[in-house]
Amino acid sequence: MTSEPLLSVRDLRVEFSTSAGVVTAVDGASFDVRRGETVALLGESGSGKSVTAQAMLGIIPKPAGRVTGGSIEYDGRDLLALPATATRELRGREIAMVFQDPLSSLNPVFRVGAQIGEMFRKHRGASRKEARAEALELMRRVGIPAAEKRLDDYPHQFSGGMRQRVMIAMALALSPRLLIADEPTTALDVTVQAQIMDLLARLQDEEGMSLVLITHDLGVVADVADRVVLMYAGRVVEAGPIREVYEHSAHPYTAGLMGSLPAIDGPRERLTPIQGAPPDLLDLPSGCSFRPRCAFASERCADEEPVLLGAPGRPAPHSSACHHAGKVLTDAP
Amino acid sequence: MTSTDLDLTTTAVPRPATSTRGRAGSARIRFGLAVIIVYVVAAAIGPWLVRFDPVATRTQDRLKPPGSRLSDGSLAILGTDQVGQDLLAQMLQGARISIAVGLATLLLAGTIGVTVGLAAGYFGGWLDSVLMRLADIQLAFPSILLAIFIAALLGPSVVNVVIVLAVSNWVTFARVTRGQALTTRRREFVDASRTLGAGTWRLIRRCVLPACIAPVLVVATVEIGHVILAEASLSFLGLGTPASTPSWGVTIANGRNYLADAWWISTVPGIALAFLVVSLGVLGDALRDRYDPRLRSL
Amino acid sequence: MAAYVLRRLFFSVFVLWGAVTIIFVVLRLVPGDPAYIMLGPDADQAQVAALRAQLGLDHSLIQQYATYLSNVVRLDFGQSFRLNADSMSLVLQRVPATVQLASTALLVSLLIGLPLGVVAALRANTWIDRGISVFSLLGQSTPSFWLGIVMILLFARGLQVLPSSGSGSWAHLVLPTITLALPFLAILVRLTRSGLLEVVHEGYVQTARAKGLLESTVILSHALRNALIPIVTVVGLQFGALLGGTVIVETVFAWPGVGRLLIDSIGRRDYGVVQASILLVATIFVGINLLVDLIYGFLDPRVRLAGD
Amino acid sequence: MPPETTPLLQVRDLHTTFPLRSALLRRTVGHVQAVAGVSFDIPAGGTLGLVGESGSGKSTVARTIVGLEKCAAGSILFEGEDLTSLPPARMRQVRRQLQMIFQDPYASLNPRATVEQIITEAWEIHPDVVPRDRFKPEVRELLERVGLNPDHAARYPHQFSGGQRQRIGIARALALRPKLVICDEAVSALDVSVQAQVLNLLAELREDLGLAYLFIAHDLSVVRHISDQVAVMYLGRIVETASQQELFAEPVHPYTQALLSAVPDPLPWARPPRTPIIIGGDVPSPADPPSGCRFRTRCWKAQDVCATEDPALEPRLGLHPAACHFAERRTELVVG
Repeated sequence: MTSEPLLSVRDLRVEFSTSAGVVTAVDGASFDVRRGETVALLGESGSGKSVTAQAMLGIIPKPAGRVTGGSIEYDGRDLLALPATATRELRGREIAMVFQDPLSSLNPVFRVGAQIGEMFRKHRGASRKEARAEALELMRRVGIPAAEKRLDDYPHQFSGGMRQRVMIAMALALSPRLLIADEPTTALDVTVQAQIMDLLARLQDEEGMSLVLITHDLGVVADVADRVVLMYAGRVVEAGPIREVYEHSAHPYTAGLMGSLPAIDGPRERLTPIQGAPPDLLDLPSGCSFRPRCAFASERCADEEPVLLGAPGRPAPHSSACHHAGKVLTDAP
Repeated sequence: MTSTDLDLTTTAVPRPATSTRGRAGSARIRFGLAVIIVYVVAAAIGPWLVRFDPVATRTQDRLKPPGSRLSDGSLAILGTDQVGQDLLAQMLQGARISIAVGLATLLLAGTIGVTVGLAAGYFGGWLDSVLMRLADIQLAFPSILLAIFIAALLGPSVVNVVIVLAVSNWVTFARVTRGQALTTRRREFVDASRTLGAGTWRLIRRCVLPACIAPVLVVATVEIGHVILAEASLSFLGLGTPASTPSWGVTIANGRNYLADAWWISTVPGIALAFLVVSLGVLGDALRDRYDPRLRSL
Repeated sequence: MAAYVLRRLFFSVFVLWGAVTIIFVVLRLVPGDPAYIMLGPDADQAQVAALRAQLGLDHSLIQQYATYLSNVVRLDFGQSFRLNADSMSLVLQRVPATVQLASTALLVSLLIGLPLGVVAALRANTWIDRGISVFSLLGQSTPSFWLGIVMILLFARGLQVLPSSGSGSWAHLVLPTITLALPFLAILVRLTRSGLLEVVHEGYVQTARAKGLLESTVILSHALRNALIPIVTVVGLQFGALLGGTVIVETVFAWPGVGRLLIDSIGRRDYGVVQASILLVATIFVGINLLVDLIYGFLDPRVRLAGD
Repeated sequence: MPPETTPLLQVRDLHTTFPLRSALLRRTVGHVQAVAGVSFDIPAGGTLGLVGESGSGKSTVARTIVGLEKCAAGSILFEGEDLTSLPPARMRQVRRQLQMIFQDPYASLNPRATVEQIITEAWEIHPDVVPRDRFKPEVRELLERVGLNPDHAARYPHQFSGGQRQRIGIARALALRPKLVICDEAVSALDVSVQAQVLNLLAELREDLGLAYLFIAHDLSVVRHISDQVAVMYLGRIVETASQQELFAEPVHPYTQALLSAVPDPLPWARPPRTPIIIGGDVPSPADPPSGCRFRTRCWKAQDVCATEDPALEPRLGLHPAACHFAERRTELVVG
């Protein structure tokens, strides 16, 4: 793993116009994705994690959403400053994406072979026959049984897990250097989730690509991610190597999430949930957005928005956006 | 779990920032309502102000252009027709007929349609199959042809027009109500009421029917324009209202024979008709955008 | 696919049977003696008796229905007393003119309506979209008989560039086609616009963008194909309104088609011809809808493969 | 369980089927066995966790017990009375002691009713529970009980967050003072932080009101957290059932083992590395289940006998009941 980042998001701001007013879905998020590494982008509803992914790919739904600030540097070029044709060229070729719901993400009226093959036809100018052969090869690689027969099937004829494999095959078609997977297993059953996570990890290993896993589930990424970036109300609240962050949480939100999870083993204890409800983006509190749900909140948290700083007393890449990070670290069990 | 993330993007997209425009389509709703109120008021009190006598003929005042002075010294703002009738008076009378026919048809078609739709959508099974096949047959039969056929047999009269148009319009109400009843019946809150022990009647009254009101009102607004147009078409063909109660369609048909000498007889009522239908369309669209965007295909 | 075609064919036959039955029921439901109504007040007793015998009115209702059905199957709608010819052949003579008018109007609507709808959706909420929407609303709200008259006033009497009535040349076809096409075209524009707007937020359109496809490919290949699916059904149903519209347009422009024959026959109380015309138009409509269903099945594999 | 106490709920050989209609004439051409012979007991105050993936029939079990689906065969005994054969009037009396909390906090509340109307509907249907003049104070009490502001009774569901809505759903279920509450994926639609709040509330209510739960979920950690007994379902059948401690410590059915192995672990570093069991394929269609053992198509231990002989759900290896010919103890899956 080289330390040179492949993708570098700096102070990203994305706004959406809704019927109720303008919402800042991403509010100054910054993080890096290095070559060949797996980064988990973690957050609950309204954290802005999916919008961040859309911004990275340049597919923020227009005209409601727009990037209002910051930069997304990919391989030395700022994606936000490039002309639309240039970013379109990068999509699929360099940066690919897998979405949460494979049924709605595949076009219901085209055969899956054609949908995968379209990548080769449109980007590489391959013939119908070549594209078909490539699609078949990819379907085999992602573990779709009887791939020759299934090439001409439609998405509705596949099971949820197989559909997600088709999505992955499509994303991998042009060997991208960065794969973004937005909740790739949320719509799937546990046993199928295990298959898909296993497949993603294997493919990443083979391709040597960088992987951004967007999820709300702390457990799903623990085995595969190198680093984790936690988002809350459009901001990055904590980031660092995943084991370091999980075991030594330096932000009360991360600590709260860990305390909310029922364990699969050990003694059953009363859960220690986070108080209150996820943030209403239309009505965010002043200062730290997490303040109303936080046991550590002080006056300073209302006046001053905390910035992402190195977690006190922890090794370097671990950072937290909390005025009371030190106290959070010492108070944790 | 990411639904809020997705909601944010999907619900936000169809419209631009509405913060400057208030709630969806309120300007259009105000416009539509205003025009319709003017028509209704004109239809209600107009015939009292400008007397209309269907059997009067004044040959000396035939085919006078708009703005003419008539033999009795009155001003014919919109001119006169082939028998010397004041066109404005005739049109005010026509407005009354069009609106009355429209409302009566809607009431009849709506009652039948909502009842059938509720029964089909809520109870489902063979009842749904039978009722909806019936609706399919009705739809597979061009409604204006059915109307022409029935009207031809029944002969021209206001009541017959209402019956004919109601027969050809109930299906829309039935389909929309059925669709809504079907989706509502499957919602978890209906299941919740059932687990509390609520009976069928209570479920329909408390859960299903209230959910149908908004879409039915939207459909009614859109449909009333269609009904008024259909009434005018039938009357134009001589199959609608009789000559003694001249609706706009009758007046336009009468003017056809005098196009060379008196263009106004056919054109002016047509403009009045089109403007009313446009306003109803604007209102219907705005209501649909606000209350039920799923009905766009109507 | 075979099961699907069979299903739709079965339904078409069912609908035709329903249409025939509706005509029978309506004829019998109308108060008074059908023979008397059909012949009119000035018919003599012998004529009435003859028609009563022909219709089998002396028999039970079920027998009457059976007779009626067998007559319909043999395309026998009796003689037209007024025109002294077989009712069905009278109607068939008029079919080509109506088909010519309706198909030209359909073609014009599709060629203009679909692209306008796509443009409106792509430029949603701009002045282009608003202009197209206003045009569509006007097209849907303008009574076609009135529009026909206004166009006669303008182009035939005023500018004198086009004939006002009759048939024969392409010039004769222009005004009736525009009049007939406008409401249909307006609906098409609106359906295409809303249908496309609905699907552009679907996941697969996002996927298509994420694949790095050209925006034109995203819209015309991925989005439009799906948007067309619901449009096709509604277009099929709205085609009935277009066929109904031929009655009005043919009357206004004295176009020698089935619609005008129908109105003339109603005036002459020539009910054999009336029934034959209505059933024929209904058959054309059912045929078109069968075609639409097949297109629907072609467009949507979920429907096509459901039976397999 | 000691034999002298009658369980609150006894489900015996429950079958629920859905008709399968042909496309051509919409005739019934077959049946999908969504639930194919399920039996279990829930004692008063106890909690049974029912786990399974989609298509396992776990939600259908719940819906059949509360009467939302028709029971095709078998019996549902509530305090000894069989719900499948009771006269309607008695049924209403019995059924009200059995309430349900639904999955979707958005779809399960009538958007056109206020919180007060949602809760009092139960008392309007059963007028003997709470007299009309006591409605307001009782609603306030219930709202407080589930951790909501009682002053919000006049608000509409859309004015609440997901977690708060689920609390309203709980209040509604409690309005008839039930003895058994069925939680059908009651926390799965909630954010993790909120899910924990609702789980704690459910645990409190069980303690304070002596409620029994049938807790249905696909998340094994959640089920483990709240249940006394656990039953694992696959394609309409229970494949393994045991006490919570035993099932998670010593699962013997391959499916349970695979499920446990697939549970995402937020702290994998805290325990010795484990070899994950990843089973291939998807759950087959319940319309056409495999012969013999229903899990055999995805099972790594399957042999010929599995296709011909349906394994009975009976105690295996001297432990708890499991439906597998080749039941095997595996303790390394979870460090207990």
